[in-house]
Amino acid sequence: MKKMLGKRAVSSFVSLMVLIVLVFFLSRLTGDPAALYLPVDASEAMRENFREIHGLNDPVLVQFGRYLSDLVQLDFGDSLRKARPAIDVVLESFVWTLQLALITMALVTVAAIIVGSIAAFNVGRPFDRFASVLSLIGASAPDFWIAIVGIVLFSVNFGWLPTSGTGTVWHWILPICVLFIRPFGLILQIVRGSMINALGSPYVKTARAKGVKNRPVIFVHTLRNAMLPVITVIGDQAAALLNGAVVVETIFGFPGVGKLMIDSILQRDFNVILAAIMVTAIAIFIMNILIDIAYALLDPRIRA
Amino acid sequence: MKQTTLLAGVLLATSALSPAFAQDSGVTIVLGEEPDLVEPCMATRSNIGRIVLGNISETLTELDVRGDEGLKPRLAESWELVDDTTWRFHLREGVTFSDGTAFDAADVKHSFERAGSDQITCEISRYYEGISITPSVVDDLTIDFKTDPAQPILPLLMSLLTIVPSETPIEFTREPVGTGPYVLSSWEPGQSITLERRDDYWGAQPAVASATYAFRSDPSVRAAMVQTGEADIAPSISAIDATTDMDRSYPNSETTYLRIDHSVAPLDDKRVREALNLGIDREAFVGTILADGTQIATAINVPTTLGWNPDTEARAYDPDRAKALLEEAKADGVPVDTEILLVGRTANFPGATETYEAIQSMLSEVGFNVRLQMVEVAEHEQYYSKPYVQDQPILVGAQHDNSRGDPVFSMYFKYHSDGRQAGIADAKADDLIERATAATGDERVALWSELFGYLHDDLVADVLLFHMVGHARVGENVDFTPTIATNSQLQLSEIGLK
Amino acid sequence: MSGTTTDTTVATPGTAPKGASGLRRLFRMLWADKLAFVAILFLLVVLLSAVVGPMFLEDMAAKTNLRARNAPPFELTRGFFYILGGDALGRPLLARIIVASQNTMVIAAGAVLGSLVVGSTLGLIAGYAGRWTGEVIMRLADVIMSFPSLLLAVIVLYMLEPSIGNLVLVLAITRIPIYLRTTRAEVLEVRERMFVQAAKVMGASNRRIVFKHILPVILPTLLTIATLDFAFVMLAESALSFLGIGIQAPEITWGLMVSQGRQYLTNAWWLAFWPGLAIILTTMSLNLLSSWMRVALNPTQRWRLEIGGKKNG
Amino acid sequence: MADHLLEVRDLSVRFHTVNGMVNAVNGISWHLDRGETLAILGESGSGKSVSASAIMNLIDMPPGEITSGEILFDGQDLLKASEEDRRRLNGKRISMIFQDPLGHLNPVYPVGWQIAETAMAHGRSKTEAYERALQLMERVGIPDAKASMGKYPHEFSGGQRQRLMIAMALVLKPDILIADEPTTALDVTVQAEVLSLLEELQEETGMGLLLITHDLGVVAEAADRAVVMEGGRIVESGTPRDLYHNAQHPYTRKLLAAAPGKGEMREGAQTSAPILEVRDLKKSYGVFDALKGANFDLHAGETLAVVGESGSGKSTIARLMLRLEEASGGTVAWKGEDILTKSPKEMGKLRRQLQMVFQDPTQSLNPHMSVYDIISEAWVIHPDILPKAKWRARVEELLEQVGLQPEHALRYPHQFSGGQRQRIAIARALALEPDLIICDEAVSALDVSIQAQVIALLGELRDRLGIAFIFIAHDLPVVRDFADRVLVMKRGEIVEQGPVRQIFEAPKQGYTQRLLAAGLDSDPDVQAERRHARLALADA
Repeated sequence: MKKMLGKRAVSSFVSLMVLIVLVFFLSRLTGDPAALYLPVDASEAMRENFREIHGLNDPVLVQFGRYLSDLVQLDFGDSLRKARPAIDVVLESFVWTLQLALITMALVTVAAIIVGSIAAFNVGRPFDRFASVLSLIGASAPDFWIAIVGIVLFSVNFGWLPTSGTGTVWHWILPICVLFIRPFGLILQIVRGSMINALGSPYVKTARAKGVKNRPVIFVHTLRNAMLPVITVIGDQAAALLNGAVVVETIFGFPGVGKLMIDSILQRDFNVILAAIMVTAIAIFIMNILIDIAYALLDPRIRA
Repeated sequence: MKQTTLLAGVLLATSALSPAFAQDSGVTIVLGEEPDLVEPCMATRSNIGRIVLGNISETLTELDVRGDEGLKPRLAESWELVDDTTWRFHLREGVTFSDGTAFDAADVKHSFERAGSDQITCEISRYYEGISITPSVVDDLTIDFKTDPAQPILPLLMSLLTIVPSETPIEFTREPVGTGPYVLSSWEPGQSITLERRDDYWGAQPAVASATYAFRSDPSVRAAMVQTGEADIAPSISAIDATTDMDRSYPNSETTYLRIDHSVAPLDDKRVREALNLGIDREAFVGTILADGTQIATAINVPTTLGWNPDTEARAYDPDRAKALLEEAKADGVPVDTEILLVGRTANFPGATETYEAIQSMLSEVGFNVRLQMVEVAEHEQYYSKPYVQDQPILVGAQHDNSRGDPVFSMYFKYHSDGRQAGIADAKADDLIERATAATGDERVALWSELFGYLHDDLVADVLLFHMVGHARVGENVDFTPTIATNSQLQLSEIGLK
Repeated sequence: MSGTTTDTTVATPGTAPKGASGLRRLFRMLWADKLAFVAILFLLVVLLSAVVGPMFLEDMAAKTNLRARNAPPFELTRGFFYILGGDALGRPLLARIIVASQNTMVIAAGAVLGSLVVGSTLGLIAGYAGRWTGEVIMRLADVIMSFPSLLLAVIVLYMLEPSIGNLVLVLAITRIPIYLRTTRAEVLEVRERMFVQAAKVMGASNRRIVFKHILPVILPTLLTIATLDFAFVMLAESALSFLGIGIQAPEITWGLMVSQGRQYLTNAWWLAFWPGLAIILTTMSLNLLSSWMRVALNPTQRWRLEIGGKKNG
Repeated sequence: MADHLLEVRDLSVRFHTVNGMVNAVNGISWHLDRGETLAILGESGSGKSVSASAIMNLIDMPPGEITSGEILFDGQDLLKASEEDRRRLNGKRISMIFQDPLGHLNPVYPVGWQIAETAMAHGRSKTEAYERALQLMERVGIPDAKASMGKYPHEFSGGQRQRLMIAMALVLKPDILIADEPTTALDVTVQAEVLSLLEELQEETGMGLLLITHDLGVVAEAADRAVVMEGGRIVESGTPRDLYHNAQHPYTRKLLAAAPGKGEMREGAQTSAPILEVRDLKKSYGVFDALKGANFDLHAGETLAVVGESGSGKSTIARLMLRLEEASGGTVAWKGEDILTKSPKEMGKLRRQLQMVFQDPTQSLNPHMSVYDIISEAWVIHPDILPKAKWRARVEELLEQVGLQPEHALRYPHQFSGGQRQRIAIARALALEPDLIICDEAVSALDVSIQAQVIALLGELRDRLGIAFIFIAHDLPVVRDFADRVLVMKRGEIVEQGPVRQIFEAPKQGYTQRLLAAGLDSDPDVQAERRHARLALADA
């Protein structure tokens, strides 16, 4: 296990480095930040001055060297636009994303497991059909569409929930609901399939031959085995959420890293882009390790 | 991670569902985009200006946007021309900054020098480009600005210079200090900015005690927030959503037009340009895709601008004439069938895409071969500013904002042959611009007026479209009337409480 | 060793040879699952409109008519194609949805096909070639997966130009890792199966083993993923349009129509609703198709469909 | 009649399958008493396990359906009892163990807990359940039982896992234990041990034992009475001795005749020089030595059997010779040339001379290819063997040669039975016209009657085509009838080799003797002798 983690760390580090190099050079091909930062009627002298201040006039390789040497001292550079350390900006918003992702995934996991297990136990019956169709519809609708309809319905028409923003627990409900839908549908299907498989496996037969009751058969014998494939999918979905839920964050004015990333991309705020990518990549890496650990906890065969 | 504790706490604490942040005489204003900085010298950026201008920071002079008083005193009580090239400003006495220091001429000098410094990139310095301006302190409350060449509109320019204390370092600040009636009290990045009323403000105490700014990029969410009482003012919402009696429309000083690069055929032919103008049914847009109240433009500046020419008349929709002109040009060997690229910017204004689609459709109708391409802001900039892409004739749809009252801020950039977005290179236009810039009084008015007429009627410089209107949604608890300046500033002192 | 199967699954006697009756058999299996049958019918309609729709309706879908601006649905006074209403420029929504289906399908199919081909090829190589090659390819997948797709979209669409082809490129690249990882994992399992060993013993070349023996086994899994991905790509394209970096007018896709129509949600809901419904129905149909395929392509599950439509899923 | 502990009367069960309704069992009746062992003997598809599943309420409905009959336990009809009542019986009064104990143990829970769970499911306290679990684990002979309680199924050997299953079934001292093919996947020596254990436990508790098996040897060894099933019906019943000596039904007779190990042993005469010389062949995986230096020869047309228990390294030899894995050392000289040093290209050409038939024909035939494609693939790979025009005819010829019909060429593997599939695999090997065919447990997955047919086919091919065979098997009787020479392997080493008669009649090594003694014979009398021999060896 330790050896595997070590290997994982090394390979993730390599991937991260490649990623940084790619992003650094490719993003600099997408236009001059000066043109975006300054108003259209700014003079060439002002632009030149801007580039000079931010070191954008140096050859890209020199810029990269400078970036790397700062990076080893954990200096991620300053945001071009916000005149603050990029890492501060990123961490600030990442905290929001992290909470949003964790809460959402926790809810999704619990709900999908319960509903999926029940559906698997009632294959082909109305409950199963209903759960499948509902999750399908939810997962097929564009999320910005759901988000806006949600605001119009629940905030404007019914006045139950605040439209957007942060502040109280009520503010979290709509964004979480919108984020919930897609991973829920997906994980529900995986849980269902996996449970159906596990319910047909020989050890379930053994348990029934032992006289074990239905509930422990499902939730003790089957579920733990059925969770193994599910965990991987949960990991993938959580990773996607950690990368930021751009659409939801944009609509609900949620200060997460997804919105930060798209804004920095559109404004060519390179340091923030890079810092955001590194922070999320590391978070995803840590999450993958947690997934591996969960895997090993669930399945003794992997622990060896 | 304080949010987690908050989450737990809120379950116990929250009883009111609707968080109508109505502390006493506080207002919430929802804006489209969070400012990157709250830096006084960047106040010409609308997202910063709406928070800073007139609230945190003040300027020496101020343009009256509600009446027609023109330039009014603010931190300067009066000003005069000492000689041809020297302006003298007499400063208000007894003004203090929010950090407690007193306001004097040295602050003005520092503010001006700071804005122009090459160590930071303050946006407002662009208005002083190409003129040498030297401030010199006469006494604590008097300051001279010596300019070369003469700068007749220096007092107007001073309405853009935000004054900061002389201690302010020459780097971007996140804690602005100004003389205005409000002070920045908190900034939660990504969530809100809050201003508190100062007790020691020199002027009349505004009614609003504190203002919270929230940021939502989706216009319908902004509108919904005012509707549900989560916010009091949404200064810009989409015309589509502006259907309630809470909504006010206002001319927002933006002018949309299609910039023509005259150097590429067939757009170098005046008949072709005229056909472009005649082929668009501008009337059809008003009240449909664009809001009621949208004006058809004959100049790039709004009618309240100095020297705006009332004699130029918009070209009426005349598809037959347009077709005829094209035929004529074609007969003379002008390659009118060449594909013309129409570049529009996505989300430039509400209904932008539909507008450009309709224009494309109308131009195709009269026989142009137009391809529409909607692009994001960075790419748009590539088309809009020099050096131009020249491998095919291009029309760049753009929006220009000038609420400063004088066309000088527009004319040089858009029509002088050295202007970064100029589509023309015309000696007469260059000459008119240069002369008008140096002129004062009636002469200035006359020269601008001549230029406006020349551009529209003789050169057919571009396809002018509309003076746009904006929409604000104002909650029932506050009293606020948006003006032409609402695009760039939103003085809390103009908000009344009910 | 009567086997790991139960005594009841009697070895299938050699009936029903393949060939001409294959199609009929397929149809019977489809008929057995009514939902899947309807789904396929719907997909065929979509496909048909994608192929021939633009030919007939292109002009109608592009012609602005401000008098019919935001015309409400279910009124036939303006003609049949206004049955779903008109958009902000008064263009008939039905015609636009039909015309837009072409771009939508081209983008989704292009992206899915591209990522499927590239991803599974790389996955085959990674799974069958040596450890180092495999390792490098997997790291590449990691990099792609952590590369923000929005940044990729901006880079590609900026450096090249915003066109359908380039959008397909962007979407295809971002989906490659899915196929790559699945293919590799499957190959690692399938390459150990007996019939692969048997082919090796006969002296079959690596290429033959990969394409003749391994690929057909993992293809059903890949196709299942592809159908689901098709839906995912449509939604991703729609989200890109929403963020302003996807396909832009005057091109039309369903995603773009939803994105443009969303600002009218409160006063002309039909602008965003119909194209949204088209997306939902297509996605659902693909989902149903894929769960049907999972059964139909699996010889040990197929009987569920062949004994008649009592059960599915 | 009414006094039997368990009685099945006129039971009929049917299932929905691909081919419509299939009657799995059709009006069968049998009974079992305390302290008695009843064997249900049958081949795959005979329905032998169905009545057990019905007793344990393990038939999924649908697709299953019990159409008639009753199952009387202590006079009560189980089929009319409530689900909950039946659950209370399971594990407490009637227990069941299965073939494949690895699959039937839950992989993610410690075995101690799994054993204790039987007791806990029936209301015993946790402490009591765990105490009982520990006792039973010691009783069934799990070494270091206390520590083993916390281990997981994958950490045990196959035999130990079956012992754990038995412990799990016996926690509550049930009246009846149903054992469904309990020893099928186990090595012969382990099989004997497990059967002995069951017998001992039966004596201790006086339970009734229902033994479901396909193996006549198991019946001869363990059963008091037996019923023979074919196609869902009971065709015959009686004591093992009656059945062996006085079988009435043709099917029973066919089964008995098919039992291997009865025929003449071959007297191979080696005349020519060896075509294969294996010297010091080694394979190690890290620190584990799977093969510790094998030396043997093979002559043209000769059949060499390699026998040994699982993990003895017998399959490793085959895989190394065919370069499916790379050897760690040694040489394999084929007609004088070392195979192990050939380049991939040379090896590819050489492969047509060396073919292999695998254990599981379901796995070794590509399910996506038709029989024609499977067989003709040989010629696609080696185009010089046969011009394409002759493929069709040759495929048909080969199919006939292995006892199939020419029209089978268009079908797919899943449309055949197991024995037919193995014939296809053999035809595929023959297509290359090899000089040597390695059969890796090629008949062990087949039913006895089918097994006999396939062996007969191989023997016929050997005689007609002069192909040499290396016949890898764990089943000694099969080897006895078929091989010229035998090579006995244990833990990566060849412990003994010699002509078949020498190995079977005068084994020198203790291991070989134990192996032979552990094998089960279908004649109850012979088997009784064997048992004595086995016990004697165990005591020694």
